[in-house]
Amino acid sequence: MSLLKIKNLKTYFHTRAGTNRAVDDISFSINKGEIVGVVGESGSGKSVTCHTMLGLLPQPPAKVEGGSVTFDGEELINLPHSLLRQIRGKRISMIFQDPMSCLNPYLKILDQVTEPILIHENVSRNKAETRAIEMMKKVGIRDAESRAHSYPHEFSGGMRQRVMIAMALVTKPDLLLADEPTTALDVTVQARILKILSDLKDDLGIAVLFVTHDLGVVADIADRVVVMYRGKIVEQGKTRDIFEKPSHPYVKGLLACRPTLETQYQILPTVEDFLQTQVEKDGSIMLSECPDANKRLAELKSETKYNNPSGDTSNVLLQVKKLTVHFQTGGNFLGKPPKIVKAVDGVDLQIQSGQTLGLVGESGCGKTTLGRAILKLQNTKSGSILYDGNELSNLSQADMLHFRKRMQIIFQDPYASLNPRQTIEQTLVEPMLVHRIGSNHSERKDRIVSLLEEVGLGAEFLLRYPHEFSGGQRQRISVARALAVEPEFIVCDECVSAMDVSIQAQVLNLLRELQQKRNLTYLFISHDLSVVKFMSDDMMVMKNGEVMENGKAEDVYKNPQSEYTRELLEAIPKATLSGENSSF
Amino acid sequence: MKMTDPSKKTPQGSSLWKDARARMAKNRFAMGGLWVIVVMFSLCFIFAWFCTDPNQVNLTNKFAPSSAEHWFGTDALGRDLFARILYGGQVSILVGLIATAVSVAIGIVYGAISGYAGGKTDAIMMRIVDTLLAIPFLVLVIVLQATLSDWSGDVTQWIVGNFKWDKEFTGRLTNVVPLFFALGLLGWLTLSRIVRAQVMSIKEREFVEAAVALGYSKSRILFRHIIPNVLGPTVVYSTLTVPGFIMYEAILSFLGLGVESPNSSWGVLIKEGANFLETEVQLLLLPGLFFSLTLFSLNFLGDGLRDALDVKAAKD
Amino acid sequence: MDDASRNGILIMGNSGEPKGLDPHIVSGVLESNIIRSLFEGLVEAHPSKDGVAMPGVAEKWYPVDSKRPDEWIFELRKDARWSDGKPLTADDFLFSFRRLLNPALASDYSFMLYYIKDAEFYHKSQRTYLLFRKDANFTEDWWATLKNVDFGPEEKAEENSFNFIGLDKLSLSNLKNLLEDPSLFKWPKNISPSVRRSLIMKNLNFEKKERGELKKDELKDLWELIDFGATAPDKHTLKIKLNSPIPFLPEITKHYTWYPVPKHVVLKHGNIGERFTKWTKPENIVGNGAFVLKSWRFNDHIEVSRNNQYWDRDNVGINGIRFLPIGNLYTEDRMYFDGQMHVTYSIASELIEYSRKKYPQHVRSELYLGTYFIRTNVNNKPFTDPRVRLAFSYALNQKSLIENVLKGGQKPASGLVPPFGNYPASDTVTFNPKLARKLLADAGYPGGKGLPDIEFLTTDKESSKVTAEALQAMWKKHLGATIKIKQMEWTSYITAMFEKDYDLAAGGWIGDYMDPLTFLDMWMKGVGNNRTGWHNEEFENILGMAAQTGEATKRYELLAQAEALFLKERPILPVYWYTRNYLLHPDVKGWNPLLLDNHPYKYLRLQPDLENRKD
Amino acid sequence: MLRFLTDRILQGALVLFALYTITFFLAKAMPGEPFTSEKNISAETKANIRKLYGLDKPIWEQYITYPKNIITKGSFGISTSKGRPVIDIIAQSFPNSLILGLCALAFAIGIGVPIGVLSAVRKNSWIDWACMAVAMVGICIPSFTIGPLLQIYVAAHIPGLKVAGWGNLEDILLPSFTLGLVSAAYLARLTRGGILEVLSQDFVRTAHAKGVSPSKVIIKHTLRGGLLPAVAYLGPAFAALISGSFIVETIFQVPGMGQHFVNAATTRDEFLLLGLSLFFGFLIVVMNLLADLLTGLLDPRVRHTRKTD
Repeated sequence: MSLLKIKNLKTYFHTRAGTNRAVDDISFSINKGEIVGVVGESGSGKSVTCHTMLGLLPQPPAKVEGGSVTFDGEELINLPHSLLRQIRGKRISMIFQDPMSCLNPYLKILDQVTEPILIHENVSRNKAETRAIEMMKKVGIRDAESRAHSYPHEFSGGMRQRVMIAMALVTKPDLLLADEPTTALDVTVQARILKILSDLKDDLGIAVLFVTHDLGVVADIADRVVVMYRGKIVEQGKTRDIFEKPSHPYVKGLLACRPTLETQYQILPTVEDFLQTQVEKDGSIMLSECPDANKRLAELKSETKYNNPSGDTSNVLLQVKKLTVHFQTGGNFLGKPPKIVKAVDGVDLQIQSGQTLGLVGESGCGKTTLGRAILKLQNTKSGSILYDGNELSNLSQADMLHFRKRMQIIFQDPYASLNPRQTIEQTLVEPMLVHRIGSNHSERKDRIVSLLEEVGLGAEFLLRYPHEFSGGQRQRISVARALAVEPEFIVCDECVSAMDVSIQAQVLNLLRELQQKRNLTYLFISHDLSVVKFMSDDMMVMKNGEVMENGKAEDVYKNPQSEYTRELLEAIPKATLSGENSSF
Repeated sequence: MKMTDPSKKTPQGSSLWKDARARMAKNRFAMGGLWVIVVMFSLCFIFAWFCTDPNQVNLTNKFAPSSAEHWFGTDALGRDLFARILYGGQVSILVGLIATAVSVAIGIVYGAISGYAGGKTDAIMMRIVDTLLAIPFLVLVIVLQATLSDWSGDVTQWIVGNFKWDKEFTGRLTNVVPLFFALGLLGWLTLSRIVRAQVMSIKEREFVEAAVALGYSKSRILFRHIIPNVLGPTVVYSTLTVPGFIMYEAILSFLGLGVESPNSSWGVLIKEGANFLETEVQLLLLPGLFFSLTLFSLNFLGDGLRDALDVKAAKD
Repeated sequence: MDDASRNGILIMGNSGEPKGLDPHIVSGVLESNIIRSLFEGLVEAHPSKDGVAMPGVAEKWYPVDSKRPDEWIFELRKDARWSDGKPLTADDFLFSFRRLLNPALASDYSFMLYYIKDAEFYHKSQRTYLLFRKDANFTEDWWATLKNVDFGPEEKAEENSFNFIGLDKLSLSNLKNLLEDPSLFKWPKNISPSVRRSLIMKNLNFEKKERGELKKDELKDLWELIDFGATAPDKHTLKIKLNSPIPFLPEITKHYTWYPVPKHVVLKHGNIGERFTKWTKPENIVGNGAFVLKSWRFNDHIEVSRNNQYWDRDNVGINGIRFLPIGNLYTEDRMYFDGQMHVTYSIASELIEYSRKKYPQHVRSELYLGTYFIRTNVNNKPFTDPRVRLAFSYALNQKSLIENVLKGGQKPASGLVPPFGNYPASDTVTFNPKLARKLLADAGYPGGKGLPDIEFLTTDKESSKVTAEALQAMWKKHLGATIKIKQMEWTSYITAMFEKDYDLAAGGWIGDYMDPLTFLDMWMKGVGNNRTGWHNEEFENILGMAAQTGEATKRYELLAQAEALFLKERPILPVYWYTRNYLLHPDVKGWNPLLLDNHPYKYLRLQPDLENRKD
Repeated sequence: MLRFLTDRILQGALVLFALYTITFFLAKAMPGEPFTSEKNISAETKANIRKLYGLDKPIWEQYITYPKNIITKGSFGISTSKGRPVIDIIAQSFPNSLILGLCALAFAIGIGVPIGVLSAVRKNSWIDWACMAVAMVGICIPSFTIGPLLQIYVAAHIPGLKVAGWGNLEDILLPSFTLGLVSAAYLARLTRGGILEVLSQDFVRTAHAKGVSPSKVIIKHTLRGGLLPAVAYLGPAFAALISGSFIVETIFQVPGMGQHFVNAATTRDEFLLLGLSLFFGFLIVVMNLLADLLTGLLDPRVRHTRKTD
């Protein structure tokens, strides 16, 4: 008998800009002790489904139009709040995506974990605390007794997610809703969390609804998979069937456009190569398969790698020797002494002009600090930065201006890297004015239009403001802004990590194309090993501020020298179940 | 190969201002507020010229009840209360808005520089604010009054001499100007604190770091990137300071720094009216009503503006 | 308040926190209310009749020669005691006079004792005059040159120059330098160098001879040089020699500057000239009045209770008084309506009519010895011309101002000196707009054309603002004059008036004692309170003659003549004679209207008569 | 922590020194002298008084002797208008202002915070509008109007309540309400903003997901974070509250410190003025420090940590 049954659920958002059909008539069910993966890109309605079940959506804009959600025989949809509250945290628990902001920063960890027990069971305080600490140990928090009394900000991302899980499972619920629990974590940490979840599922016998946009994760953990696209379920079934014999073009596209370690493509296939969408009169969307999908794939596979085989080390553009950057994290308010963190500790690197150096490592390994230090956005302790032969480390702000034109950066969060109050035109024309590119306004206007086209956006966006664009479009604008000063060298700092897989493919292709056309040199920083391998010629693995491995991208993948790299490779969720190479 | 992004439909193009106006129109309170202010402005600055002379004393006709001739009745010296409220409104609205604008301008620039610079300069600038906060305001007013009082007389002479303006009108204007010095000098202190806190959080955002990477100068980053993003909350706070300025004007006028009698302002009318609570309550209630109505609407307008302008970066 | 009435404690509003309780240092009305309960002078005010003296410390007092009353005898009461039981003798009075006149004490009110012979010379320490006064070999013509030279400090002189300090006050070292270079001091032209040298030598020798134990630059006390008018023939009689005959001396001794202070207590806490001593602290203070200080909580209240050592303790009607320092008039009235006090300091003009309607038998409106007037600055156009001043005075509708604005029952001022006793009050000041316009036309400003903008200086109180606006409207209507009202905070207002930085200025004067002279002698040349820049030879001659005539009616005629002359020139525009408006509870008995509002407390009774209890 | 405190104390000393200098020269710039009074005083007496108070010394000497006396003899000079040492005046009047200020603060927090929380929780409902209207009333109506209104329509009708005066407990009620009203209005708006800010954060959604009741979510999870902007405002505001207000003290006859600020200025009482300004400056420095420490306590994240990668 299925634990949870969802039938024709419809949840719409009535906003000023019209009705957004977030969840549009979906039905699926979960049995006891089963893990069901719900896969879809942002905006597909996957997390709205979870929130609707627990009534966590703010009522005025959101409204459940129809359908039913029965849990263990009880209808949840119009359950009065008081009764729904007894189910939340007791029978159904939920964990969320961003561990950094999901724990109350002002309360101790122990108080937050014991809270659900004290609410749902009348149990004495210290009995609840012992149970909480015992559960924290179960989810792998070392010396839980002492660490329970510290505050969330003193924990790492992985540790906090473990606290979330402990908090959710301490009342032994029947169903756990996991809304992208590992998306914000590093690959190795993600692997450990997934392991904990599946172990707990077995010994507590709870059902898990695992929502994510990462197909690899679903392949590892889920028994059944539901694929959602724009509020509808396009395909659902056993995990093996979905991965090996996808029927819906969207699912095919999703599987194809994700770069894996084995991918030999130069240009990644995108969902558009598989899926055609027509918008019907009544606003609903008709999906159909592109006729020439397979021909397209074969064509892509054949193209050889763009960059000329490196070998000649003649024109080295960037040479960094023994670069060190130290941070002084202040002691806490009540007397703990400040300690020194060696973010970048004696790193050497060099990049030939026109090449891409990949820089990969887990969060906290110092890769972003290194990128920022090279561009002098971060002051360094020691070491030299030679750019095209000139030493940058001791240049003053004024002298640096000339180099600012030649070196640029693209950031990770497309929402924060554009000034919300400037139109796109202003954002693009400002760098030209500062660096006196283009003689008069009309010439600059033309340049802007060509830039926008170059990054795949039309001129009609010029007078728009950043808040009117999607994540992908904004990252294209950031790229256009960087190109406005005609740089030679660009640092891409995790510039695709915050995006859905389909958009990720488009942006990566854009960068590859621009590198080819403008002979750009990239320092490509990311925590996603497969993306870095796809983009870079040479690759460097970093840990705690030091370089663990350095070499050709293929060599590092084929026979990794350092133990750490091997562990990294191992932790990446495989696309297939049986472990052998996938057919793509 | 064109790579448009079909999966994400771009909303129909509406620039920030058009969008802001649309959102404002929907906010009933803000619209109501705007209407009241427009009415108040037209009453005080246009309709007032057709009223009877507010300073026309008629001792025998004091405390007259409202009549056809005197809509709101007359005050202690038999002058028409309605006319005095309208003329008084001119000064008070002028004072409220200009003094607030001056203090907002100084407050934003000072707070932004202090917040953005951080470290030593920030500590010094904030300590300067502490010092100014503790200066006894009345002493400053007396010194200003002593130095500026005859200044306004000379300026009136000069204007009347050169531009042939009507003497009485210019007189009224110039003797209000020293008032702005007094209010402007100390009005911006608390605002600079609030702006500083805002700037501290904004300067961490990546678009500021991108601006540094693009080689923009410190002042360009400050004025074109940081300050525009601080306007929202400051607008709301500044509407809260308007009543304070108008009331301060009353106290200063009595010390000879503000409005020269027999002219009046809402603050002066309310202060005088407060003494007639037992006998002639309307002398307090009527100016008080005009004063509160204007401030309520200003406040709602400020809220509406803040919500419309402060568009959160739309995260879907 | 009801229980206060039952146990005989009178609760009085007193408008503010006193600067202190030392009769020789403070100078305000609210301070005098408290001091009159703790101390008692030679004579006391009569409970109901103005200008009549009742026995105080003195039992009998009479001029030596009734025709020329320039020397008086006061016979003190044998059993007079201080509140600590010590006997009160004539020596205490002599000590008190000397203390008030002591330059180091720097008392505001020392000029009240200038009537006593040589008092002024000692207080102003006019060392040069006192030194050469008895010197035989000063020839007649030397006398003539020095007669009206003032060697005291000159305010107008340059900061810290010798003239600024004054020859009389130069220290030993200053005098030595002056000896070598006499030009350091700017001498009046008509004094020859030889006279200059002898003056310097006299001062120098005096300082050197008297040096003895004093500190290096300490100024020598001149007490020995003068022969002070007040003497004590024996322990219980006081003989006072005056500079000129004053028939109304007892009236002057009613002023608290003439009160005795306990010599033994003052000296216990510091020397005679020390200002900040602890003798007036509640635990130390000793007085000879009907009450003693019981408690003083700063800014909250001062309470005095019955003094058992007081000679007339048997018929003191109440057990104590509680003074409340209430600054805000409206708060005081509302506290009274709320039944929190017996008598208020005054009533806000806005609440007078309201009080008359609601509490008719509580409202008191009594004549007060004072005149409210507008000072004109005779040095500024257009007020240099007396006709303009008269025009502005005649254009002033006093009755309408009083009935419509002030509403305090004040009397329109037909002259400068308010009517009292048998002094013939003047009636020349009236409201006559036609005459005003004619005078203005004669002065060259027909219908107000050509009149410059006139600056009218007033204080920052609401009542003075309303009055100023009413007057502004009157002058506009009747004379076509445009007045610019300049409101100023209190001390700036007084400073501006002192520096004659005004055209018109609101002001007034409260009489110190019951005699027209207190209203007339302030208009002489160089007197601080004049501030109009007006002075008149003939006016000062008449006053001089009046000062010499002993006979009362002849003196009044001369003073009336002086007032008439003054009003013909009219440097000030009299507006109204003050009235004291305040609220008095019917429980208080024995409180009668007095022109100087100095109600003696011992005649008061508190009988809570129940039938007209406040509803 | 120690380093942070020594830093702030040093800065505080600098603030007080700058304040002393500015106030000293401002006081000297005022027209008139300490003993200007209605009845004129002879030149001799003025000279004597000037000598008595040391005002006859050159300006620079006076500028130096005042702080010297504070440090050596701990004396803030003698008030020319009240005739008693400045320290006595402050010592006798500050306790009353402190009591008044504390009660005003209690009113401000008691009224302001609940209104702020209520209107934030019920955003854009009629409750929100009503609460903000009440807050606006607090800002619009000046204290010199609210005071008399309370006296006439409240105090006069309640037997126990005196119209004005100070001494027993119930006298504190009306003046502190009048004084606290304006701060209550500001607090309401700041708390509303703070709570809205926190309500939009993810951990509130986690609390709901845990089944925490809505009221508990507000009290346990939102309040602490939501009050931060209010705490920042309370620092300087509290210093202003306890230093007394001339208007409220004169209307309700409270022997507090506020009226001395005004009287000292009008009577050109330089020593009292300097003493009071320094005392008030000291209060501001201390209150700001307390506000920062309180923020530190409330928000454990306030560390001087640099952003590591």
